Amino acid sequence: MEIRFSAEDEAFRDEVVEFIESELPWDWRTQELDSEEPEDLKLVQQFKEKLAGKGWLTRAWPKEYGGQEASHMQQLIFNEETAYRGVPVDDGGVSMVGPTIMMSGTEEQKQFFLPRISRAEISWVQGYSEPDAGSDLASVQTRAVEDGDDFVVTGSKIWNGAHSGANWMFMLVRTDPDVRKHRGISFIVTEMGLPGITVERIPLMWGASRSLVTFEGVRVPKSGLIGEKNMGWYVGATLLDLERSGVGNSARATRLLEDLVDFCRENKRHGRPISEDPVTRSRLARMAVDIQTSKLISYNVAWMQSQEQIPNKEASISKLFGSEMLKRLYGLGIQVLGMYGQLDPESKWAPLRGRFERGYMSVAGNTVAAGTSEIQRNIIATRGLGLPRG
Amino acid sequence: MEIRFSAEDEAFRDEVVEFIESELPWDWRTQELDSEEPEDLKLVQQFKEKLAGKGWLTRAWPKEYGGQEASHMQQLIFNEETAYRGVPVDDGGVSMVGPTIMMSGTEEQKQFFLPRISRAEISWVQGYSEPDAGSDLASVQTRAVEDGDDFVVTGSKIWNGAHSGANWMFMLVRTDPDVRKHRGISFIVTEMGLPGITVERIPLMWGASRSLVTFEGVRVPKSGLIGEKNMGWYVGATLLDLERSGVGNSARATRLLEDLVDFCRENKRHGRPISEDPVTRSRLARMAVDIQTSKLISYNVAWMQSQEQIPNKEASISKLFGSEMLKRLYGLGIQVLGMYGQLDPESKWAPLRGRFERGYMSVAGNTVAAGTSEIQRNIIATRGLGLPRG
Amino acid sequence: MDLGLNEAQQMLKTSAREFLEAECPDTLVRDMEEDERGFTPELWQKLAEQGWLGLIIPEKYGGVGLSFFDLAVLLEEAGAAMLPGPFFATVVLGGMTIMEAGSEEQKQQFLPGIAEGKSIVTLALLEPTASWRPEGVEATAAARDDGYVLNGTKLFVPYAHVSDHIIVAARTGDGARDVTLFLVPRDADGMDHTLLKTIASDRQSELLLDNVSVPSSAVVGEINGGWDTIERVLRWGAIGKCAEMVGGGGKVLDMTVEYAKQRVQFGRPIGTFQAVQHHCANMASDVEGSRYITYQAAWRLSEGEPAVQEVAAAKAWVSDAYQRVCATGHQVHGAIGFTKEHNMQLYSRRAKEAELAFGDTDFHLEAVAQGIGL
Amino acid sequence: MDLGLNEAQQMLKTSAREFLEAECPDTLVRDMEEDERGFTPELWQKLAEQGWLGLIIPEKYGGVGLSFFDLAVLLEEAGAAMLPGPFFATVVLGGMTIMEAGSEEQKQQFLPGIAEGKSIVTLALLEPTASWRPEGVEATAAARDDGYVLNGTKLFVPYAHVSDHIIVAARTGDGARDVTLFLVPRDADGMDHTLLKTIASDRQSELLLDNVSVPSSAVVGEINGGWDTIERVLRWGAIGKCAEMVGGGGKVLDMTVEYAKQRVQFGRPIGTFQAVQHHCANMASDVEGSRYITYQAAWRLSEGEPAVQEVAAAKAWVSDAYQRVCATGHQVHGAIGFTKEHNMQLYSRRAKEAELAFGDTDFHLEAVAQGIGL
Repeated sequence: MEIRFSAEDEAFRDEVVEFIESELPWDWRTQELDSEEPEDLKLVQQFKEKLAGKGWLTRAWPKEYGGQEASHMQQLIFNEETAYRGVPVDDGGVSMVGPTIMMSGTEEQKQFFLPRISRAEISWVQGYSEPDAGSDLASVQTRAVEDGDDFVVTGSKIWNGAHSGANWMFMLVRTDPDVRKHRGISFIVTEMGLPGITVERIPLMWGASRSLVTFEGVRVPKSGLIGEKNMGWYVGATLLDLERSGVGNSARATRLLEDLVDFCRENKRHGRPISEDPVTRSRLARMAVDIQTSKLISYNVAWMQSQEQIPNKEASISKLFGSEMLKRLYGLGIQVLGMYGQLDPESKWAPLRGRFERGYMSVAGNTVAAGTSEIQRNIIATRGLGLPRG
Repeated sequence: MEIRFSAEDEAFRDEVVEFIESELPWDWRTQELDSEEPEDLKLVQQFKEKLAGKGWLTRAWPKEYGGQEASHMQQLIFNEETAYRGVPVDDGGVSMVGPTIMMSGTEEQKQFFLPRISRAEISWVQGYSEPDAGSDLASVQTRAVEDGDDFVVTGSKIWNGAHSGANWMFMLVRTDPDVRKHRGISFIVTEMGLPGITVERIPLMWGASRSLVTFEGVRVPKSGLIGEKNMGWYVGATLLDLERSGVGNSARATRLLEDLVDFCRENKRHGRPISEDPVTRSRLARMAVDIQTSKLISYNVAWMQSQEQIPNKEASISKLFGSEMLKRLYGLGIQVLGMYGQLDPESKWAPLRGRFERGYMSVAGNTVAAGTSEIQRNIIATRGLGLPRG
Repeated sequence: MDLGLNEAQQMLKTSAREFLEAECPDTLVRDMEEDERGFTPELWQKLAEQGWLGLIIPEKYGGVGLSFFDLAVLLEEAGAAMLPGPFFATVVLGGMTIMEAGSEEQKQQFLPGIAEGKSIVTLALLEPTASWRPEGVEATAAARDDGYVLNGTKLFVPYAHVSDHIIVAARTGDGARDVTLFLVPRDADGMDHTLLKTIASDRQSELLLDNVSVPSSAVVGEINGGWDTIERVLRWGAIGKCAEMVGGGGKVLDMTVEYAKQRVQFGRPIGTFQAVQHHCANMASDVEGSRYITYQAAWRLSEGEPAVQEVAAAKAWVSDAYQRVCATGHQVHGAIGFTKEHNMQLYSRRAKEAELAFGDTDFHLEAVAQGIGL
Repeated sequence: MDLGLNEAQQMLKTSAREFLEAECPDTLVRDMEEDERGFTPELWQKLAEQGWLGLIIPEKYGGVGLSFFDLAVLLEEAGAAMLPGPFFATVVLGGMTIMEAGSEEQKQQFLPGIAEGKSIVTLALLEPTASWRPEGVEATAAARDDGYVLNGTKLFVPYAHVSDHIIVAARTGDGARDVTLFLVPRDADGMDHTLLKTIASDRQSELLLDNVSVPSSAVVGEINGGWDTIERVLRWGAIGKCAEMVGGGGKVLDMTVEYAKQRVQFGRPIGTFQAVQHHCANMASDVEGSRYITYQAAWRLSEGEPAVQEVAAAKAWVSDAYQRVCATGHQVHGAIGFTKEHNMQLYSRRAKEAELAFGDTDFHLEAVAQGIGL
């Protein structure tokens, strides 16, 4: 037991923090605002390239694929410090596509994709969800029919970020409609510019958007098939496990709580600083403890990975607890702001630049996206605790 | 809309209150303490007889069966004032067995049982639950085989109050084992003194007990069959609906909250009255509002009954909300008492005579007994909201 | 005891629902989120024709003369339909303030116009202090010549941008409750307003008062007696909002149950999953509780019975319950509920506004605490 | 970063579990609830032989010299097994207080005896004020002749009835923190104790001090310096309790999952119902969180790192989480879990004691609030 990062890890943390603080405008919080402004998107890309230039994006990868073979704990530190500062770093390329290609791709695919991901040259959107396949991902209906050197792809993928101009999609497609649902699925990657792909923007309540991407007989080269045909569910399942360490929740929350505490110290209600109100103190303190707990649950997931143990129940608990915690925090935050909590960032009176108003809305999506809280509880109960399926 | 009792109803309330306050020692709270002391049991019986003497026990019944044809609202008032004062009034005879016999019994059964229930001459225990039939009541296994003028009954009934000396049991028994579970069940009543009946006391965590009653070839006269043979589930189902109006929860809670408020005014923590602690104020106020809400939900159930509407979803909501509310209240109460909250009534330092310590434990049973909170939610969702069964 | 609507109320409710289904479809609600005014004059005139704008205005002032409870019945339907525009502001805040404290002249001057849909009047109470207590009023009204000069900043003023008159609360003395109400034309010299952008897409404004002169006849009620009026209006406002939330909650429940019946995942409607069933059951419980605790307070206010505690209890409970209902509704709907095209988010955003309006849960819990002897 | 137990700790844990399974079955726990002493001398001697009583006592005083974290590992197993008796009181409260502040003579006098199982020492801190702050200490120690005279009432003193010595905190000055610790023989003239009856069936006492005379050599640490010691001991106590709760929580989770697998209703194990599955998942989440927030604080305390915040966070969180775990465990178990024969209720009653001991959630949240700059 040693609940402390090594001196080496701490030095890395200092380096990351120093770099971000000097290179990134402090008041720039794209992640919070989920911006679609071209200027913001350009800044994101530029900053990603800077991070890639330091070799940090894929620091935990093997050297042969553009990595530095850093420990999982350093990856955790990097994720933590970037999330704390609202730095957008990953579109799924680093955490999802890369590892999948490393595990299941051909040598050619590795040579093509991994360095490009590492250098932030290509950007990704997810192609999992469909209008009729949400929690029940295994029911994907998008068809991919082999024809010569191509798959001919027809169907729709939804809730992705395609409108922001990503150039590749990783997706699950049905390559054999005649077998039971988890089988007959393949994992493919495709360029977004191919003929027959249309992107329709879906505006969301908090001002951001997601996209519906329609494929009409799109010819995707077979070279985009990752792993074996019809085995995509299992190729993708590994990937889902990788997505769930979730230190970002506690890191974002830490920053938000600090902002809230500052707000409470600097603002008065009924003639005294809000920070002196016992009820508010109690609630904020409780959140601080929840954040702390969430962080440690995440640390444990990363630590297990560093020990080459496979976090399963633990990763689902981290996702469940972290996303619910963040939702509670935004709920508390907007409540603490009182009447001002309802103000949109565009209102001159909006406190903390309206981040709580925006976040209060968008965070509700966190207990739905990437496995709803209900699905996480199912996984914990059945895979984790061994309760029989219904 | 008129959310106020009529002058006549209020006069009845005054009469009830005055009678209880003059006849019942104020510090006697059998219901809270779930006492099994012979002295307490005797007092319960005596007081019941006093109430029966006023005609109040079955005041809402038709005159021909010993009632006064009072409105449902007066029944509600009676239940509210007795629950508020911890007066034990009903063992199921008035609210469950009586109405069932009225609806499904023979004239002979009516003549025999109803006046006796009305006069509190016979006392009842429930014979629904079995060791393997809890939430799934329809799986009762206690067999009743016809033999001449009797049923021969074999099986076990659990979680009842038989150890306290009740003389009759109303029960569900299986009279046809070959049909699907809801069918083949009959509703019978039996005297407890018959040969072959044994009662085993099961001590509970909060000092009270329940019983396991074992039937070994007990010959129960067929005259105890209420309604048609094999139709007991439906005979009993009406009865389950009757049990769920639940104003007792908010009435008990009202009293407990008053006691807590008094405690907070009279006791100091960190040098000032607890009642001045903002966090405690906020929590107690929230409970007060919950109690108010629970009360109105119950009023509505009673009012619907008075309009000859059948509360279904509404009764389940009342049970769900009321029992969960009372559990929250005891949890808050014992928390407000701080270190003293852990003291048993027998400790000289126990505040409020240890009622919160006892109640904190026993109230956990309220979200389990008479349909768990989960079962109530199932009912609300499927019967109330029309969601399809799984 | 009678927990049902009487025949007239039932008719009012039914006709309101039918009217709103026809005249206020969700497409209109969505359009009005982007509209500068936030409502259409056409619909406004129809509301007047329906008698809604004058529903509780006495007949002698051109109204229908119904009760506050009747208005609550209407507001429940307005909440269900998310009726856009200054209906609440002008009927509850403007109209009822004048009914409560206005002089005979003021009543004659304003009430018929409100009832006819020709006048929109709102109330400017809050300030940057964002406090619902009298101490929060820092704007001043200084006596000068034959009138008053008003200075200060008002915030969160509903529908000021389309009101012809604004009732402004201003400080006229040093005592905590020395607050007076003034009827000020929106185009008065020195008064300027800026729209705020809010989560609910409703229309609230910042109002700047820079040496705004009003005559003595602009005073509503007594000098330094404004807070008594405001307290009453805040109670009506709070319960009016509760009624809207009850209507919205019922709608969100229905919508969620419907979705759970139709949305298929894992080969069956998600409404067959116990987790979803229990979510819906909890929502139903919250809506049920909200309804009766609101009715209790509305009825007591309507009857002129003491209702301080009942109002506080209702606003505290319903505000929270409605947030829960919306949060659970979103959870059941999943991603689709967050899209601008979906009605779910229309309700959940408005729920936040309703929670805050006329005091949030904490504000009202303190009143409850005092009421139970703490 | 290393969130696993090292080999020695893993061995300690395994051997502790095996020992307790053999020597402390639930039948013993149940018997000890009714027993006057609350533990058996036989088991006590075995604890001594296992080295548990001297686990963190330095070797020079007859102990094993392991760390506080090692003790926490042991307490987790003790919590899982609900080890009855004064183990916690004498090892953490008595022993560690003397280790922390005792003179060399006191250490030599008491520590070997504790390690050998010959001496039981507890701490009498709380009073009718029931406060964990120094202001709560109202019992007085007045200097007289060559010693002190103690007067006052101590409450909630764990296992005073079987202790040979009791460390009493008493006020020796008017400053808030002017508290001094005194080692008092339980049979001292003027000291009387009465057992309290508690929800956890543990043994706490009221202690009356009526002109109890002690020599100067009875002072532990500095005059007026006792509160520094108590603060440290309270932190150890709080985290020791957290460790017990982590052990108990894991056990309640296992027990509940097992029951859900076996109990059949509606023709299938109740563990197939999503409502039950989600109850169990929430419990697992609470146990997971409890474990790591406890380990963090225990490790920091063990290393001598600053840990005020981490201790407060752990005790606040784990106390609540364990209550939730027990409440949900009961809900899944239904009626059977409330019976005296069932282990479920043994845990849930102890959970209440653990929640309160060394400061409840509110107490620790205030410390957290200060720590985050509020």
